Amino acid sequence: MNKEDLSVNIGSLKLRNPIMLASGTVGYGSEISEFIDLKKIGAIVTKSISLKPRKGNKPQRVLETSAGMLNAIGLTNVGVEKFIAEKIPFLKKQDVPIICNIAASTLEEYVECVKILNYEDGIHAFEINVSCPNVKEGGLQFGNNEKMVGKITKEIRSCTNKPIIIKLSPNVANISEFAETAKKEGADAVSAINTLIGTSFNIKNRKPKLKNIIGGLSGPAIKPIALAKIFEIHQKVKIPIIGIGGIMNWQDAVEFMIAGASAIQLGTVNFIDPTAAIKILNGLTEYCKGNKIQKISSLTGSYQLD
Amino acid sequence: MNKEDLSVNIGSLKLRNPIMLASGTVGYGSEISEFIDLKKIGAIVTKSISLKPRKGNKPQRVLETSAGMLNAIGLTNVGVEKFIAEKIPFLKKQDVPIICNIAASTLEEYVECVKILNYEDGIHAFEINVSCPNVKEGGLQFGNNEKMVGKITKEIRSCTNKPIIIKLSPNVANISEFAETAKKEGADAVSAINTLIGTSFNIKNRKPKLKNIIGGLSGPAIKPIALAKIFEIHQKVKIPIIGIGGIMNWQDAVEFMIAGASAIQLGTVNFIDPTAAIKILNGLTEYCKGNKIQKISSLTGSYQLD
Amino acid sequence: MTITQAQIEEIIELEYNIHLFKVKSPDIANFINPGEFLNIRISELFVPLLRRPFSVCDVEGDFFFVMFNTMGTGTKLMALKKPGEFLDVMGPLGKGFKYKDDFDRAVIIGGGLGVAPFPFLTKKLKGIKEISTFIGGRTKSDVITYGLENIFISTDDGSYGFKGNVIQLLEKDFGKIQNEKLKIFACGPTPMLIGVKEFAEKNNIGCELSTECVMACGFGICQGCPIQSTKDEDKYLLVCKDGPVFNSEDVVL
Amino acid sequence: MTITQAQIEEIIELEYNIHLFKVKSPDIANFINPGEFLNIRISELFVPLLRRPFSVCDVEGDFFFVMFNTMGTGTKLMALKKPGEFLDVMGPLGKGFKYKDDFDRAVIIGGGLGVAPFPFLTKKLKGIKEISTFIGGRTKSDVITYGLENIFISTDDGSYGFKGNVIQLLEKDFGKIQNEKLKIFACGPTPMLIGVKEFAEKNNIGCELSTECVMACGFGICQGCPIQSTKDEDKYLLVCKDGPVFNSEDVVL
Ligand SMILES: Cc1cc2nc3c(=O)[nH]c(=O)nc-3n(C[C@H](O)[C@H](O)[C@H](O)COP(=O)(O)OP(=O)(O)OC[C@H]3O[C@@H](n4cnc5c(N)ncnc54)[C@H](O)[C@@H]3O)c2cc1C
Ligand SMILES: Cc1cc2nc3c(=O)[nH]c(=O)nc-3n(C[C@H](O)[C@H](O)[C@H](O)COP(=O)(O)OP(=O)(O)OC[C@H]3O[C@@H](n4cnc5c(N)ncnc54)[C@H](O)[C@@H]3O)c2cc1C
Ligand SMILES: Cc1cc2nc3c(=O)[nH]c(=O)nc-3n(C[C@H](O)[C@H](O)[C@H](O)COP(=O)(O)O)c2cc1C
Ligand SMILES: Cc1cc2nc3c(=O)[nH]c(=O)nc-3n(C[C@H](O)[C@H](O)[C@H](O)COP(=O)(O)O)c2cc1C
Ligand code: FES
Ligand code: FES
Repeated sequence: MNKEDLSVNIGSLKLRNPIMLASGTVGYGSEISEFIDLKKIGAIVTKSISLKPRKGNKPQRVLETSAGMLNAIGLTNVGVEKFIAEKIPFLKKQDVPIICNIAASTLEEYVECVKILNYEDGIHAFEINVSCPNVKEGGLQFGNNEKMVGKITKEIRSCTNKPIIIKLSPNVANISEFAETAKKEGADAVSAINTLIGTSFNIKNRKPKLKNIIGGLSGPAIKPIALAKIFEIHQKVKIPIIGIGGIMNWQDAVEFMIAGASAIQLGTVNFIDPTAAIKILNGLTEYCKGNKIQKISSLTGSYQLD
Repeated sequence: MNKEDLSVNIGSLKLRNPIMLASGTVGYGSEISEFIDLKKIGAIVTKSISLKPRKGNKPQRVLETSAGMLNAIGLTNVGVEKFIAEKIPFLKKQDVPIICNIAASTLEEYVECVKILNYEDGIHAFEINVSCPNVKEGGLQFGNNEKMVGKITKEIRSCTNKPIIIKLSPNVANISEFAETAKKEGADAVSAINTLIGTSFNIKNRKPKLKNIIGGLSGPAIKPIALAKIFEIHQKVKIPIIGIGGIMNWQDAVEFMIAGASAIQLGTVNFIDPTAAIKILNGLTEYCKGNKIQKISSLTGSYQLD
Repeated sequence: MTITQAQIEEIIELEYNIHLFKVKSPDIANFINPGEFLNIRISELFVPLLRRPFSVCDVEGDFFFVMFNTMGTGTKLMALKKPGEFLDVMGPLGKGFKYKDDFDRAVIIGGGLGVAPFPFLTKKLKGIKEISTFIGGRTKSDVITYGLENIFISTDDGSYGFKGNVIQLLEKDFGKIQNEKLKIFACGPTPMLIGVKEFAEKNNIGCELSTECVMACGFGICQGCPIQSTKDEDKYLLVCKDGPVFNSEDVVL
Repeated sequence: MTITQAQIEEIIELEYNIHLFKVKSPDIANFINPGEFLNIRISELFVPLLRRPFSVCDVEGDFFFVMFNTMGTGTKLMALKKPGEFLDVMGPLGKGFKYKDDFDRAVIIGGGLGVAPFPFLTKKLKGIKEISTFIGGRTKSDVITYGLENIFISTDDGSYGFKGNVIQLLEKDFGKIQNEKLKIFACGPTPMLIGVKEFAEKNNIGCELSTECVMACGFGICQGCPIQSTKDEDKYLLVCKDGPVFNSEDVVL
């Protein structure tokens, strides 16, 4: 009996399986490592890091909605320096591939971060967050500006040989054009999707429930939207896609791969069940076994449109 | 004791209360009239009508998702002629203001529809659907093209004095710019939002669950997104907004008004509880009473951002 | 057509995972006909979001019955209900069987849980018409005979009755009733209905099919449940309003 | 820190809408300290989506207790659970009370359901330290004295005990204990905690506050629960990891 091959390639990035933990939903890995053995998963994407530490937004920062949640964390992070000194060593010890997610307010800041982090051999790839809806400068503005996404990709490409993944904003009419631009400028892959812009008001005091007013919607509520975005990209652009958005179980993971994803990331589900990654890994293994799928990568984009 | 004033004005359109039934979720009113007294509600928006009858998409057309549903009806409708002959007379008898929603594949078709329907005194306003995600031509293409939305509005404005409401697509990065364009070209109001593009795949046969592949996401899942879109428009453009998207109860209705809506529409909830409009009406009345709100219109955009 | 909070009187487990609810509602029980259906809101919490359609299985005085098996979230949650709890029921919905036509013997054909509407139909026909009931399942535990009469059984795996599908069983036993004036009433998975339709046409027998379709509203306002009309290429009929029971000649499956 | 399926042994309704669950879990009961909390997944169906945090109310052998009132979807669904059912519990979480310091009398202050963590704290302190417990509510039915000792009561409407808020009550009775070495332990709505903090600072008494915050994860991975640090203007602490119990000098409320 042959063992199922769960490994996937995302450009030059090779992972033992397609399951990653999404940026901002696992911190820097230490807390979740109390629940799961990190070396079993495909990769961990670290919380968006910026050049300097960021304090983040005032509370209230999170809010549950129907089958989803809004967050307006505001890219709280320890900054590149402390990240290198304190966070990477722990993750290296766990023997889990690290994908370092970077957020910045200017083109120059992206470049500087990458230049510094490029020396870290623990970092397997960069995921570039051009799509965070929760900070005033940068983030979303970039993510909704195709030229800017192109520029950022190009500049980063010129200073690293590590795989570059551009994390796309779903808050646009034509996500595939952004993917095309990223590809053209040398990105190895795209991740889709980041959160959708949302808000909520307290009907008693008429204040926004989130101090930041708007936040990013994640969780099962956005799954159909994420699938449509991934499908759109897969139909139009030849670039590996990392699927994200409301994945809660192995069935969802399979659905994302069928829709076009080469790998997937788990976000909100980690909050509810930090062992989800392992359960999904087991589920995928059984699924491959049961359906005689020798290489899980054969699932990617295997939709049947007749 | 004074009675609460629930009436609202949407441009020149005056309604007895802010609760409307959304296009495509009440057909032409006859079935739902078995459950509620239509003359109690603010207005009914009829299923999108096109110049000629449309058969619509092949099944499967609907699908439940987490806290939402996808639909790919494909604008099934009886066409303008039969609409006038068979549907308007019934609605006029119910004494409910009719807002006629129009969908078309070309600019000319919009204009022709409006010209024909303009003579119908039963029709209180036109809602122009430039944002249906479920038909190949027209619909979404228009909705995601600002110039086209401007053109359509302008042309329609030139051939009717009835209020024009442009129903906006949420599948864009900058909905307020579309609202601005609609306003500039003479629209009386905008409705937001139509459904978000979504999809889903069957993991057994790898086929899209909807025959049309993509569909429109509605229901509670999209509520935070709808609120953010409405808030964005309200912040940037001075135009009455009709709020739509996942409203299930009176609390949601109040939240939409606080976020900027002058009136609201109920969609998916009609399928689950066709009496929802009346329950929400009663809820709003009690809310105004309890909070000593004399005119419900004072709620519109009354958010407190400190 | 009404929406009512109807109390569950009794729950019978017919087979593992197959439940029969006896529910009190004079508003429904006194007005519903065989083949019509109910649309049930399973939880106040909008989980599942939409109502779920179920055939009326039987009626006894002020009580109606629904028979169901657990498929997904909705039916799983429904299976957790206890006697005394209430169901939010919309109905009667749709068009049922025309069982008062001119025929001598009703040939009832059910596949799997497709037997659900037939106890009620059987009750209406009994003593008035002859009945032959053909039911098929994948295996023995799929075969539910509750409330049926004069039953012939087939299973795919041969674990109960004839080994084969229900159409093959029908072909086999057809000789015995061939000379009577027959009418077929069928409900089950679409492939079975296609077989039944062909059989009826070949043998020139009147035939009504109860079709299935994913629904959003169940009462004609969403256009979510189309089924192709044979008579008019440009037209879909609605399963929830024009059906779920159709004359087999009227629809393309 | 573990996730475990813990069986509900007993449910006690302390007041209308205020429930006390006795739940079996050696993994939690044997390791949890007063002031630490549990994050409970109320339904497998992801409704509500996120876990809900609850203080550990008490511990008895292999059992822990949680006390809660119904606020929204989550607590309403939790209130429908029956003995014998299981809860999906994550814990122990956060940092609890430092009750082994050098002091003679614990001044416990609870507002409304803010009393929840104190039966367990009381149990740990009893016989070792003196205890005075001040509890406040809007009205009589808010006042829960379960598991507490030497209780002074205030209600806003005067329906039970002193008429006024719990800080006023404290000021009033403070003379009697003023000369002892005190430490304050408080839990309740933020306005009350602000009052307690001021009171403690004014009177130079050591003080720990159990704070509340809407949480997404409860164990430090989402950054959803910040609270301003007094020591470092550029830093938020996390209620779920660095708290929920803080030295009142360490946080800005
Ligand atoms: C007119 C009508 C009468 C029916 N009568 C009965 C009955 O008497 N007893 C009974 O057990 N079932 C009956 N059904 C089917 C029943 O409605 C579905 O099993 C139920 O909706 C499944 O809900 P769920 O939430 O458990 O599953 P979901 O999670 O919604 O779906 C689980 C699986 O079932 C499929 N499914 C869902 N709804 C339907 C549907 N309407 N038709 C076909 N497949 C579907 C889905 O595609 C999916 O694969 C009837 C359906 C219709 C349209
Ligand atoms: C560390 C900690 C310990 C807690 N211990 C207890 C306890 O022992 N007993 C108890 O009854 N409750 C306790 N709570 C509060 C409890 O978590 C909330 O009441 C519960 O999450 C509400 O869930 P829900 O789904 O019923 O309400 P939701 O529908 O989520 O909310 C209803 C209302 O409660 C507010 N709310 C929700 N969560 C919180 C929160 N975490 N803090 C403050 N307000 C909130 C919401 O803003 C909303 O107005 C604790 C909270 C924390 C953070
Ligand atoms: C609390 C929270 C914080 C997040 N922070 C980041 C972040 O720092 N950088 C980033 O690229 N994405 C961030 N995300 C987005 C997630 O990585 C993911 O794209 C999104 O949540 C959708 O996936 P999900 O539905 O599985 O959660 C965050 C999401 C959440 C819920
Ligand atoms: C089944 C279905 C059919 C719809 N058909 C139309 C339509 O014909 N024209 C239109 O403008 N909007 C149509 N809509 C969109 C609704 O009017 C509404 O904008 C959307 O459903 C969001 O509101 P909700 O979340 O309350 O359902 C349809 C929605 C659904 C669910
Ligand atoms: S299910 Fe809505 S029209 Fe049939
Ligand atoms: S609740 Fe997630 S970090 Fe505290």
